[in-house]
Amino acid sequence: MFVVAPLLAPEAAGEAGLPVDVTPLADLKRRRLVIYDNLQDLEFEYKAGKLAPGDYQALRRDYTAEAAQLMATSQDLEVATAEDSWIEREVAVRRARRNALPAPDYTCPKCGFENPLPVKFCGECGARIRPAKKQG
Amino acid sequence: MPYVVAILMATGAFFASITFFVANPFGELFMASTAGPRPFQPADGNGLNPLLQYHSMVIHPPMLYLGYVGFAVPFAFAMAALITRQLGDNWIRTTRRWTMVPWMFLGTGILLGGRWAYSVLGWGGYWGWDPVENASLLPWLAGTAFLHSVMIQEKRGMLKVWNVVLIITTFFLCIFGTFLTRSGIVSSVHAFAQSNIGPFFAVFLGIVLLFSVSLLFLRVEFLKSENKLDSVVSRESGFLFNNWILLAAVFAVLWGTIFPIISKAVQGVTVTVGAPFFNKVAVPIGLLLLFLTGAGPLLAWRKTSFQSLRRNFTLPLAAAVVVGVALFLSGVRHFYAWMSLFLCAFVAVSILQEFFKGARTRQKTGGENFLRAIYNLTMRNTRRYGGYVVHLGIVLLFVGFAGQAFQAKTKGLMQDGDELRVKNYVLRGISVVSGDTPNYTFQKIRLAVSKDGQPLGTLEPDRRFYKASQQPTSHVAIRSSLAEDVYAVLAGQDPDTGKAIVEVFVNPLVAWVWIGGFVTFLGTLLAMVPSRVERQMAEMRQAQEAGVGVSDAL
Amino acid sequence: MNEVGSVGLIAALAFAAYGVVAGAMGGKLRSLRMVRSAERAAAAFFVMITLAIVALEIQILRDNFHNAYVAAHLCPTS
Amino acid sequence: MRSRLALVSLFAFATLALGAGRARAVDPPPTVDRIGERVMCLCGCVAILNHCPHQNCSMHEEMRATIQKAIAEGKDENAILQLLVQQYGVKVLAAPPAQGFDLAAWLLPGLGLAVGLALVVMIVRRWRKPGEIPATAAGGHDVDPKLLAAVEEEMKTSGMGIRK
Repeated sequence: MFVVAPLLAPEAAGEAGLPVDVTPLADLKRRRLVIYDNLQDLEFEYKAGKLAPGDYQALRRDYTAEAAQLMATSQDLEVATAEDSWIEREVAVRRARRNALPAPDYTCPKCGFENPLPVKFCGECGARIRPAKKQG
Repeated sequence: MPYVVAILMATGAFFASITFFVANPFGELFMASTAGPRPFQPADGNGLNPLLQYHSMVIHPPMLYLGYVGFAVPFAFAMAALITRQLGDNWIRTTRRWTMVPWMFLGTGILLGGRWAYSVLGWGGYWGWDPVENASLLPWLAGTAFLHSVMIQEKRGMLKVWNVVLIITTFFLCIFGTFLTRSGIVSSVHAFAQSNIGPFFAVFLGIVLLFSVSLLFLRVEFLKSENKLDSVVSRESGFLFNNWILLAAVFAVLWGTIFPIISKAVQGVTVTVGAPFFNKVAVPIGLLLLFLTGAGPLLAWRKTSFQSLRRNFTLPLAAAVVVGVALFLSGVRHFYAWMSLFLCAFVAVSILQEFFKGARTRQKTGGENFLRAIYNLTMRNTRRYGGYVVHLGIVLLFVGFAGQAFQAKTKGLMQDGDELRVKNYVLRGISVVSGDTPNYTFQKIRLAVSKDGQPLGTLEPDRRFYKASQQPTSHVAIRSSLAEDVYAVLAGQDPDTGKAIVEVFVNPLVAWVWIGGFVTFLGTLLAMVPSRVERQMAEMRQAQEAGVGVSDAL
Repeated sequence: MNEVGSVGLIAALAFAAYGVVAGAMGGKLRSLRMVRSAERAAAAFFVMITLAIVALEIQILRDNFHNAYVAAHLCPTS
Repeated sequence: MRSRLALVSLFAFATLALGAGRARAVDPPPTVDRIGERVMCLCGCVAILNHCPHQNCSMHEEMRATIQKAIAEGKDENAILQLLVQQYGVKVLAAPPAQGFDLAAWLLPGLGLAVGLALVVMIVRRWRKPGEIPATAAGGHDVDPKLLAAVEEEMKTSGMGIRK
């Protein structure tokens, strides 16, 4: 009973319960945090006298550069994601607008044939057609 | 999580079916009779092997077992991460934590086993390189290698594939150890654990290996290294050397353990590979490892210039040289023991230097007093300083190991008033007592111990004869001090004179083995306390997970 | 008692087998309820194994020598 | 370069020192206890002769007597071991003899150590392959100040990194 009970319960929303840790942005951020941690250690070791000044400066520069590189990738990615989401949004807006418009009616005013596709001339009698708003 | 559960349950299913179908402990005894089998209940059992009737035996097997079983968890997490391709940060941190727990239990179990051997077997030592002892040491060594190389992955995003390999190896060796113990393919003092489950384990081992290695191959592209090595002289390469030595040790011990089987297969003769072999092979490896224990933490991450090296190595090396010369002058001529103590001094001073330098820096910047600074230093990064405490424990262990070289022993026939001399100790027989308990009969000799004429109390080794199993055993009497143990065994009775045969060992520094083990245990506990940095990472992960969850839901 | 132990073991085996399947399927189908079910199966596995161990332990403490394992390893005085 | 030299020489010193330990072994006259450490007790206890846990073990006494007798005859350690092998078979030796196939037992751990070292050296070299060092190491001098500011900002908000 104890084991089967969850199966009978309604399915919870989506995959929130299954952790995902490798989205590109999150991974970049994680790697930066690791570098900050390394920098902190480096600073401490230098203050403790474990590192020669030359080593300290070179390493510090390298770590900072690494972090900057990751930051740059991250920002590019953010821009790209922002663009993507803008495109998505735009598409969604247009799709919504299109769907909101009533579908035009291509019924031939001359012979009364209901053309199934948007056409300029009637498929049945060849008379010119101007799309009209469908009624009722 | 779902795959973690699946993998763990697969392991569970294997062991449950072995227990149920092959070695069921709920089998019943029946007696054949004319009316078919009849339930049979003997009046008395065979009794537990008398050698095992000792108090630390209550805790030693469960500890080892927790270790063996516990290594299934990191394995399951690694496999699950490979299956889901979620090979970021989460799994490696979870895995590291879950490796430390079984590593600690396994180490403690091994040490308690040594403690048992020391106080029960009566030959004056604690480690005999028995196949089953080796089997427990192997996953512990591989786990140690993993706990070190995982740091490179967390700090620098390197060695990702290698770490998975180490996890697989560790788990494999755990199952292999069980296989060695239970299948009886090698002869061992632990033969009491034998049963007919060997072939099933062989098949299971094959499946584990095939599954994990092919999975690793399928996912190799997700385990790309994030960084390159900056310099040969760096902490990274220190860890590489550490892994090299540890795995060489695993290989050497494994090779020696299974060599009798190989020899049997190749030349048809079962040779014995015992303590003399392992001592010769393992001691140099152990000393190299000890050297790295001290040298590794002195190297900086990424690259270390000669100037930095000099800053860090000068004091420990100077201290070690002083100790080395002092030892030589005081007459230590046993090379390995001398080398071991020399390196112990080097490592101990290098670790103390780390603590001291760190604390002094905190004092300067934060204005804390020294003790407070040490405390804050440790709690800010429990992993590093917990690790140093573990290293200190290892140093103490090696001090204890070195003492083995100066063991002294004598054997003599004793009776009331007889004296036995060993080193500067004199043991004088006071009385011989015999007695009877429901479980065993015993004979006991009381010995008055004195050192340089100073009385130190009495030792009462006894000999027991267990009625159920018809086996005699001896109970060792030990007078322990930090410097040396006096260890007396009542080995038997001389048939001609009727005198008691007493063997006496003086084992220098043995106490440090137990102390070192305890310090290692404490250090591991300390390393498991979440530090500030780790808490921050955990918070970030939670926030990130919540974010991912929300974006997926939208 | 031997029956209890055997039942515990076989139930544990069943739960473990179910746990493997449910876990793998739950992961594949990304079904939260199946995953929950697998986790509970793991818990049930643990309980059943514990039951079997308790059953064995009781026999050991009661010196029930009808059990082959107890007869092989125990005697009443130890 | 100097630091690498220093490390390598330290390592070489350690290895050499370890190797030197072996050469110092001198042969004192054989005793029952010394030989007892090198052979197994064959009573079924699977322990070194000196470490047999059984009391009044028949095999134990017999073997020790054999050794005692051989010592009295003035045989040296190797000859006594030979004698024991003739009497009890090769499994009496606690470590395989260093000859024939059994030599493999002794050589392989050393070989493993050497192969491991070679692998480590190879990996280090591959990692250090010139031109494959990430651009960050080389381009560390001219980092976009905007990025740097962003990095510093993030460092501050995450509570990590160098505190000024």
